[in-house]
Amino acid sequence: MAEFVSLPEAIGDLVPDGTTVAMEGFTHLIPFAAGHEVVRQGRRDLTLIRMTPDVIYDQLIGMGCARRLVFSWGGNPGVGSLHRFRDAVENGYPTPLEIEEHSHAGMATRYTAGASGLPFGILRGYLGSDLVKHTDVAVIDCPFTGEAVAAVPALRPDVTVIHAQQADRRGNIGIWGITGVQREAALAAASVLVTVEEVVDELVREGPNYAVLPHWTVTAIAQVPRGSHPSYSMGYSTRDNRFYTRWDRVSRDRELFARWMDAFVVSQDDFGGYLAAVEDESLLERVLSG
Amino acid sequence: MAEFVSLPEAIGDLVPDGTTVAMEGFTHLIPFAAGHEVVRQGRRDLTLIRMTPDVIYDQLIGMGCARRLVFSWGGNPGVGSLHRFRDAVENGYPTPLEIEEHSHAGMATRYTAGASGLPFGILRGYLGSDLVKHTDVAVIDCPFTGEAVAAVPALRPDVTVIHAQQADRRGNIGIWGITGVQREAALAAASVLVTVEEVVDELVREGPNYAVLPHWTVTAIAQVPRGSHPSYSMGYSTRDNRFYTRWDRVSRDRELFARWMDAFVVSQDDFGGYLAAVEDESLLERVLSG
Amino acid sequence: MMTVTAARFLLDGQVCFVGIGLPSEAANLARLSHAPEVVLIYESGTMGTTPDVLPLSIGDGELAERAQFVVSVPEVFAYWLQAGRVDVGFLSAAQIDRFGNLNTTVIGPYDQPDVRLPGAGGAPEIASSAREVIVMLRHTRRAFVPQVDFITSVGFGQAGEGRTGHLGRGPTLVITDLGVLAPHPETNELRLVTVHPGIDVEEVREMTGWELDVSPDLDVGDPPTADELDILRQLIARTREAHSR
Amino acid sequence: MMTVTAARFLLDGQVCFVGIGLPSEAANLARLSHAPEVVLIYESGTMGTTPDVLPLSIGDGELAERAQFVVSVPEVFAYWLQAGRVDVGFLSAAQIDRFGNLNTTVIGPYDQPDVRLPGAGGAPEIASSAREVIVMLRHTRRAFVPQVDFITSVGFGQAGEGRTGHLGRGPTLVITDLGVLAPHPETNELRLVTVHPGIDVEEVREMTGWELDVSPDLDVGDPPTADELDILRQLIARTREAHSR
Repeated sequence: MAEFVSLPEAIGDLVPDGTTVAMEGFTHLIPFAAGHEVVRQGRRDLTLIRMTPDVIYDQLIGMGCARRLVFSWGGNPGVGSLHRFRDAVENGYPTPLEIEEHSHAGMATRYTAGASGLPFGILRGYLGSDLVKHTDVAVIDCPFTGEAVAAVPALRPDVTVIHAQQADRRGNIGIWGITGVQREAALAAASVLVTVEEVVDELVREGPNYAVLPHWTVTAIAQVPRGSHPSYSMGYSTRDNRFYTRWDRVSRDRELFARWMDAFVVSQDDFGGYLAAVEDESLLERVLSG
Repeated sequence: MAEFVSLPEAIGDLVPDGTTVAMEGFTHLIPFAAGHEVVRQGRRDLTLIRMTPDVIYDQLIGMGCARRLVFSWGGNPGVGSLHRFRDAVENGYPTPLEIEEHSHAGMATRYTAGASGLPFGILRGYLGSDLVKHTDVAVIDCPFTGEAVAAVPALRPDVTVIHAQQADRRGNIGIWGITGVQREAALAAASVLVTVEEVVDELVREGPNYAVLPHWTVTAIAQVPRGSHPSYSMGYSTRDNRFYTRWDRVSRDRELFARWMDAFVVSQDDFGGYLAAVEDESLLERVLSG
Repeated sequence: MMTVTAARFLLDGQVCFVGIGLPSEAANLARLSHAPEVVLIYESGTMGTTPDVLPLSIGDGELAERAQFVVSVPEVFAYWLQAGRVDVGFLSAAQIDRFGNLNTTVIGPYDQPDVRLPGAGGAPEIASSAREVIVMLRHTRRAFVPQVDFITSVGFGQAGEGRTGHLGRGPTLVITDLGVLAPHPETNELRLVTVHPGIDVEEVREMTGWELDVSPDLDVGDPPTADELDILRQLIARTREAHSR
Repeated sequence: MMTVTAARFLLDGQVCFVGIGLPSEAANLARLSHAPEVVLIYESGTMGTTPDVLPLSIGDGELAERAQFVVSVPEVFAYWLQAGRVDVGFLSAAQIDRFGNLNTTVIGPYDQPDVRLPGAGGAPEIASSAREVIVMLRHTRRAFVPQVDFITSVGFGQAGEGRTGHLGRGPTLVITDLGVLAPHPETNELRLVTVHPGIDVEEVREMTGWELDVSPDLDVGDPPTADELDILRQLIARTREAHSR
């Protein structure tokens, strides 16, 4: 049954050191606020799962919160590299990062298997790719036709964290637009934390790809308006594309990254503080100029 | 690419004798009009696929159109038996009917595999059931955990026939409410016939579980208002529960069934004629009294 | 009395996988009385639905219009039932045996059936994956047989061997018009644990096709309360009115 | 020129699986010029989308708001790509070899990479299941290598052995800023079939990391028409304006 809590409480309870956590979002509805709170609470040794680790995972990795990353595409969408992610993989800075990588189709199949209570899932995939030499993929034969298909193990995060548009007062979640693999990631996890833009009396129940996560599948809910910034929440905010472009410069440089994280995240009390800080161009100037 | 055609044309082109056809619908949106046209055109040797064969399949079987039935639950929902189906299985009347039966979960998995281009699908099912001795189910072990799961072969109908609420002028289908396994059945088939309540300029794009089948996945579209009667089309019509209750008596008796089919279907030019006929209580009286 | 008894066993907030008929009646009675937060899932994909009248079919418009959300049938079985999110599954059958195995497929041999029944539907996976199963059926010698002709949905197995490999605990209650049966903790054999008021144990024994064991602490069910009867009568009246339209 | 060339190869009504950047630019140019009915699918689940400005990310709101419908990511890959409903898939890469194999994973050894690239994303299954694949990348010696360091997405295999077991025909076109390469019908080795206007074959050879074979009927591409340039300029202007907000 869903409980309404503060974000610090929720992260404190559900994301201790060493947790296997999936903070999902496919460029839309990325749970940045939750990621920042993990940074503020100084978590360590996390196993991070995500199809498309982007800036928030770059920040978590750069701050040394993660021991392992399970993913299928790690870049700054439309911009380029995640430099903190690269620095961790290429140079073990600030700490070495184990990686387990799949294709998108493989990750989606793994989450779907987890959500379906199956130990594995099957797909036509990985054929001819060197990925099979470096990750957990098996080939099985169809018991009816003999055709070979790929099998991948189910994903079952300790906790899945997503950001959604709405929760009603009983804790039912309303989410729409590009929902990526979030429903599957939530249904595959042992516990589920949802940050929402708004708590409403009645879910709106419209919009493309509208879906509901009933309250009895959700562990905790924290309201964090604009909690997906610089990503967006369809119906509530638009994507801060400039932020993503600027991130390239910040993340290239270890010291600049550290200064930025301290100024915009660590030294802020909460996500509201961060949102105010990113509005303040002069702060960014000071951070950039050291 | 979807073509707009008349129902007789569509059935003539897409459902020749011997076709493997899935007329899907989960009590909602059952394609009765299409089934009646198959009867009027006197098809033979069809393999009928359906999770929940109900009155329309009772009629097709009773008229001797089918050689084989692939299904998971064959009854008159909320009423009782399908007497023509029983007569065919128990007494081979009017012709013997081969059956291949699964559980709902198995059939849903088979359609999903077909829609996904996979040769088979997996589920936790059939365990301890005698069904495994009489149908196409295999047991395979998870290559990662060793756990045993059931495997079922993909379903790939020659043609899937469904009834939907709307088509736009380019042939995109809008369908909502209880959609059962219709999307999967359509995406699993070699060709797809959709009968619709209405052709509109713009799909309404709302309603619970709203889904679109794009025009490039549809072969033919025929407009047949109330084409799901006595089933219903959410937003257009309500279920004719009395019809289902009365069907029990009609289908119990071979001669009465024959008279009914002749009066209400065979001797009618089209589904409009049938709809007028079912409004006419005196016709039913005459048929019942022989 | 069957309906009322079944309804009483449902706890508030439980997730119930419901079929048409008595189960639907019982689950909705529970929802309208002591368990307002009970979550009803029908296999048609209507999730958390709160029908005002009882559905005649599993896919009535009423269920979709009053559902919290609606999903496809493949999703109901994969993401919700198979994944172990259902607390209580309701089943009925033409035959049940002493070990709670259910037959909804055929009476007589499979290839030459005397009676061809509707078949499995969602039952085999409900029987396997729901945390517990409540079976509801009328108590007759034809239904309560030593061995079912066909195991459509497994209870504790042909010889009562148990439930290895299943997610759920199987048929924990069998509610009939005469009383309530439950599996013996060691042998898994169904025995009588409750009789309805005014029902004699001998009568139940007679209607059972095997040597029926009776629990040492057999009790007698409480008669329906005025409230229960009242809610039920109104529900049935609303339903009859709606479906005669 | 790359964009215009790629756009020209798209036929009206084709279903295209599109990524961000040049492919997105080319597919939308085609849609806004000769192929108004081309169907654009982005892996974020936006189906039949008609963006007014180019997306910066695969999941821009623009794509969802202007999509015919939106589905989950598991569904995009299972029901749409894997089932063989995609006519043309666009891919890019950091490295491509003479047999059209693509590397988006690592430069250098996998466990000690000199450069860690973003990884596979949707590419391995696009390369396998799309009816045909159009590769778009800048023509440099660093990119066009005899053998890729890592086969992320297979073309015709490490030794050009072919495509047994794949649904699609693989990379039928490789479009660069210098010209167009296509696999040799027998050997599957990529060879130069078109040079862009003003480009010299020697230049292309120099920029290619293997002994580049040139088709006997090599032709020279037509320069962009005024229309094409006009539509493209407007599209890019709209895009820049929108994203600078």
